[in-house]
Amino acid sequence: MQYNRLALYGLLGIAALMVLSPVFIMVSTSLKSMDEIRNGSIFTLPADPGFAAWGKAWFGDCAKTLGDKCGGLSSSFLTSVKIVIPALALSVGLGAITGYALAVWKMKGANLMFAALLVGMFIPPQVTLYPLIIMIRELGIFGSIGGLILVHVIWGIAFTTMMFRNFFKTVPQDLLKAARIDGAGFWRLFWHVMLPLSLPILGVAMILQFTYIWNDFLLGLTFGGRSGQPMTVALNNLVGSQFGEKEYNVDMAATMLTALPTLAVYLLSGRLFVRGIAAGAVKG
Amino acid sequence: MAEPAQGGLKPSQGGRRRWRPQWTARMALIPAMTITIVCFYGFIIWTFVISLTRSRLLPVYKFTGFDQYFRLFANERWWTAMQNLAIHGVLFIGGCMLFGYLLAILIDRGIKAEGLFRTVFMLPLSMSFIVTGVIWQWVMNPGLGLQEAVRALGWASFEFNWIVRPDRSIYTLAIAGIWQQVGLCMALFLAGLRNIDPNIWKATRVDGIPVWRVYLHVITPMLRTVFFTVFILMSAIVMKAFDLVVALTGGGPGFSSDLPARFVVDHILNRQELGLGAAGAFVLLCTVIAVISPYIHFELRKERGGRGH
Amino acid sequence: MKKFSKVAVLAAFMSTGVSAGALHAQTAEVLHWWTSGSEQAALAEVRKAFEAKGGAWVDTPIAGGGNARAAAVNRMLGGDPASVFQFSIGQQLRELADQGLLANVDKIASEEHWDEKLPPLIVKAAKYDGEYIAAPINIHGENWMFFNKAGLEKAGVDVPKSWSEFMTAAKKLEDAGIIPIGLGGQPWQERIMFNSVLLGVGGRDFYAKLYSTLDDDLLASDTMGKVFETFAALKPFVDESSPGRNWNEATNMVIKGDAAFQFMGDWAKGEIIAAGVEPGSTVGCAFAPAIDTAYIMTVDAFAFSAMDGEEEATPAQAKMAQVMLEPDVQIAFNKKKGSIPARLDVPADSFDSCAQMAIKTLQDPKTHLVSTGLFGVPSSVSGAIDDSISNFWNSADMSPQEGQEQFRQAIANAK
Amino acid sequence: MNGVELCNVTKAYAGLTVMENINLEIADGDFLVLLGPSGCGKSTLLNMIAGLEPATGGAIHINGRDVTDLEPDERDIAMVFQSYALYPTMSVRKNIGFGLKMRGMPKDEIEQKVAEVGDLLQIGPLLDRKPSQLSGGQQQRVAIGRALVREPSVFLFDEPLSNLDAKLRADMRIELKRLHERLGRTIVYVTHDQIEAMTLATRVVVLDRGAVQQADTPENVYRRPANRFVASFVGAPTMNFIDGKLMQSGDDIVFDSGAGALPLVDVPVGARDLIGRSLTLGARPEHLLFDPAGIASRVLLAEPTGPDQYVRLAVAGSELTARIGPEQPFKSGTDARILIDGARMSLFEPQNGQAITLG
Repeated sequence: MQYNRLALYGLLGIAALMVLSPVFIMVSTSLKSMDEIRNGSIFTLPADPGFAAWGKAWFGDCAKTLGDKCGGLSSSFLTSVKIVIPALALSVGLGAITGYALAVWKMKGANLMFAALLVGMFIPPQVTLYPLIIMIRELGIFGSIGGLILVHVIWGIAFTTMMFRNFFKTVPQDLLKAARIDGAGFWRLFWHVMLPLSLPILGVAMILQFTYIWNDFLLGLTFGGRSGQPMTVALNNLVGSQFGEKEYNVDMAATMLTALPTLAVYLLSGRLFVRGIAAGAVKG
Repeated sequence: MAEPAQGGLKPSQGGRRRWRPQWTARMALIPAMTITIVCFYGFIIWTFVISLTRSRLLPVYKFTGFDQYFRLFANERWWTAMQNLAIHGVLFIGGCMLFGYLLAILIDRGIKAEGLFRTVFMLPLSMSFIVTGVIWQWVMNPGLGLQEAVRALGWASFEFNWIVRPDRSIYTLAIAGIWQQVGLCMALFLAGLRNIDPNIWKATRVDGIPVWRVYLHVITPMLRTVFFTVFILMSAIVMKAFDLVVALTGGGPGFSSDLPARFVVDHILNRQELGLGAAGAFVLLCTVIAVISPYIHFELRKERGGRGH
Repeated sequence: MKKFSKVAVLAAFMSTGVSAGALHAQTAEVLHWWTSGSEQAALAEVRKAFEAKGGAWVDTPIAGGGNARAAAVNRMLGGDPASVFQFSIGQQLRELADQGLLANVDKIASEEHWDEKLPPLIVKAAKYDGEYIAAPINIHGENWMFFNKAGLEKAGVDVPKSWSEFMTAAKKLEDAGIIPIGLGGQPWQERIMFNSVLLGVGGRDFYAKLYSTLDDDLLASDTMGKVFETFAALKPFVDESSPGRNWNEATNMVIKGDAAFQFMGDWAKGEIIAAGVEPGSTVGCAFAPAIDTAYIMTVDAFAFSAMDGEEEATPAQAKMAQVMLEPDVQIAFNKKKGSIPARLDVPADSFDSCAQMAIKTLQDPKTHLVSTGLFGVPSSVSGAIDDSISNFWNSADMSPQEGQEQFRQAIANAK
Repeated sequence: MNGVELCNVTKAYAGLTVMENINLEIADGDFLVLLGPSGCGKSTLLNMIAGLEPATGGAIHINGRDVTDLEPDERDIAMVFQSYALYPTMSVRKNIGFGLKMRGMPKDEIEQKVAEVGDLLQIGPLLDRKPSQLSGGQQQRVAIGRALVREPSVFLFDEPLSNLDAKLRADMRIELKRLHERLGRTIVYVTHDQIEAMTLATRVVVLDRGAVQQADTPENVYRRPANRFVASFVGAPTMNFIDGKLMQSGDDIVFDSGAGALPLVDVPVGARDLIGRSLTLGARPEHLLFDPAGIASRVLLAEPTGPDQYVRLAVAGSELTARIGPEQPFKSGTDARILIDGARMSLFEPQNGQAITLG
């Protein structure tokens, strides 16, 4: 038994090490100087750790830029927040309502519609960029944060609807009947009974959608216009230059900085995440 | 009871009186329905229409029949990409399932510091595919990464150079992809394991069945739905795989690790081949529908059969 | 297709109506992919000059040429174009012009006599329907060969003048424990090396004829066969970590002496300078071995969106075009960028030795060559060329004959 | 009229008629139990009264009002579910008050009503707990409280006691009966448990395969089952059935099963008209009498239950169950003599199972 335990922890430890080592590389690289990176191995610890690269990634390097922006991530952090909050609320909210309507209010064709909607989960957004541009243009919101938010809602709704529909399908019918008899209509049943019930799955949907939206690059680049460029575009401007000289420590620091909000969400919500999934996503 | 277990709230017949909640429910579906029809299917149709034209940089509506499809099917890179999609799909989904399930089992064995391990395994989920690609490009680079590090430790013949080998590069996509998504799969499996009736464990303990057999023959079949959910979520990721290839291998060496989504985007945005790209996109979308329709069929049939309590 | 542009124009008008009115008449939004330090510093010179003339500059950097080009096109499509945008001149830009999405800067170009001051090949590429649709700001050379002098000395080799000399030198370098070629294994880098071989083996006329005609006979010719044989012979001189490597990592290998040669454009000088090395000192520059002297030019250029459907450049756009080609700006910009001026009439003496060599070479119009895309080849073809070269380079078991045949077919299929 | 009235109510799913022309009148203040096996349609019927499922045809009246097309909340009903269906995210207080809140009742009034119901059901101290912190019995009380607080004219109960253990079930039964007597409201109660039906109902409706088999008082349903189905469904252990003929044997009438003649005592006069006809005889276990004058039978098994014992007998080619007090234990394999209480027997047509009323 003792050996079994030892093997168990051994295996878990190895797995954890494998999962963590790339993250370790990012952090340690971001703390090194460029000379050390040019001459050393990526696995070594920084000889003289410093946060210069982090500062440069966050504030930019004003000496080297054109002036009105210093090219750091700080300028677009707020833009990202401005995009992610409404996009998250709308895509999750609409998914919750749609999933609820499809699961609870049996209507003719509800299953067909759900099936049709699911396809959206599998379409690579990049592949249908042009028609989307044309549509958003015709709506008159191209190049605005509003347009970008709509795009995120479009590409998020299939996933969120699926999460919520599958969860609401597991809610006992009696509960719905009781609420109907108590006089709750469509919205009040949703608001007072179903939404509070769905908190765990709401958490999971929010976390995953947050990750998708926060990490999006191409949609932000295309639809955000001049004012709506999210942090990932700024990140790309820092790290994605093809013909300029590379500063890997800044690249890594910038990457870490961009990932920090999502990282924090996962660190803080690990337990909630599993519980949320247990509550809905895997019940059948 | 005579009513099907899948009762739901049925609409009343007729409509003499006040506004009915069922009508509100229909109204509430309008946004989602609009998105589905206009964006998902409208875009697919648009893509098909464009694939019949000679559009290059911008959409033009000069039709050329199925020329673009002939060009597409004559294109070696397209076939490589499609073949890679199949390979990557099998490896990535299979790998996520296998490793996700194993990690979940290990964590479920009543260990200390469960929360720590769980968090660690879910950490990569917070990274974007771009970031994942960038990191793993480093790690797998033979001159910089793992190979060099192991050789520096004294194992001079150690080889891990898949990312630079055309015949192996596609596997590196799966490695990085699994690294990123294994946490989600683990969480799903863990949740499934937690939902299993503890009496099952008591029963198998009484029967003296070895633990591994219990997992293999008892628990795994019980987690069918979880496997299914994992399959669906991961196959959605495979179908959409784009960022990861761009960041990890750039489709290379050559185009040995290209995937259809990248092929399409490359041709539409960089190569003035909108028509050809659209043809590729349409084939890809058809593949998507072909792959997921059994799922949808299964899902809806399962519900028609009822899940009564 | 005119119908489409009207819609686009209308949409552009609607969505930018407010902001355009509010902005200064001399405002130009500049969308570009120059985000690295040296690139930004170079562009800042243009900005300074533009602002000194009363212009207002709105900066929209988007890293990565592909990303930036896509964003520029998408914003035009979406009806919210950037008034000035960096773009590659060539077929893609012509198509935008064809759709009526571009403004021309012909007026300022004729006032400033661009026709006489720019290399004729570039004049041709920057024009659509006889009018300038882009302002070429610089010339980069693609057939450079950078080398580590110490490494060459250690192996006892001179800078090779022909490809056979190169093979001999490479073997010696290998024996001395130095990687002969530091290559970034990405399709465009492999193509740059291929073009150097093509030029070196086939000569400048063959090169020009091949890419301007894409003639099937030339593609199937013995000369082409020899090009592929030579290119294939380079395979063993590259280290195994090459695939996927960024060009600047390869440059660093040369700087550090791990690798001896790199075939790369002159933007590599930026990386060399960043490492604290003067180009031409410990890291030397030469043209890639060739039977005759030529310079494969590639051009950074800016194009101008048709604002409110106007095909005539706005005052701000015209001013931008003018500023970009002013001799002082050309010098200041190109020194920082590592390229040479697009105008051949500006004094060369303040440039580094490599750039001076390039400027001197270009005085002879016979040496003028351009990169694949600038011959007016559609990007579908240049893309297929990249695919095909890269596939050949990375397929160990593909013979040069097979490579040549695949190259020929890829072009035929993409034409 | 007050109470509930169903006129020709029909239910079909996807064209398949599962219930046809149900007619029921439930008088104001009645405690009506819908009794039947799983799948008989009793829950469907209840759901139709509640408005949770639409009737395919026919009309439903509550207190004289046609409610066929009304939403559940417009029908002046309340419902208690087998699974309690408490809102898991709300406290007991909120659960009970939810229906009132939905109807826009002022907060302090809700508070007061909830408190009253809490006192009535003795759940006052639990009001601030969440349902998950309550025992099954407590949850059931809350569910009842949620229905009570609304003071509807009709209460609907859908197998409310099925999830409780035996003791609690018995207690709750008594409480429900008391509640009904105290409030005097109409109750429609669905169950498959005949004990609940017998103890609670003022009227029982036995349903099978979507049709009403019998609607009557509990006594009559037990004593005078309308057909063989009702006879067999009501009563435990179940009624004994024997196919055969009534025959004259001397002065007495016996029932001849073909393998033997069972003696009957106190046969009603009308039975003589049926002599010679093929019949099914139904005799409840307590109506098999041990009597030396009876027919010989063999004891197969005796099951003492405490107050009674059930004796399984092989007699005249059949196996019958008799019920007798515990005083005299029976042993398997011994002999016993039995006869049938003819005054309380039931007779059925063998073809359709309909009861034959003796004149």
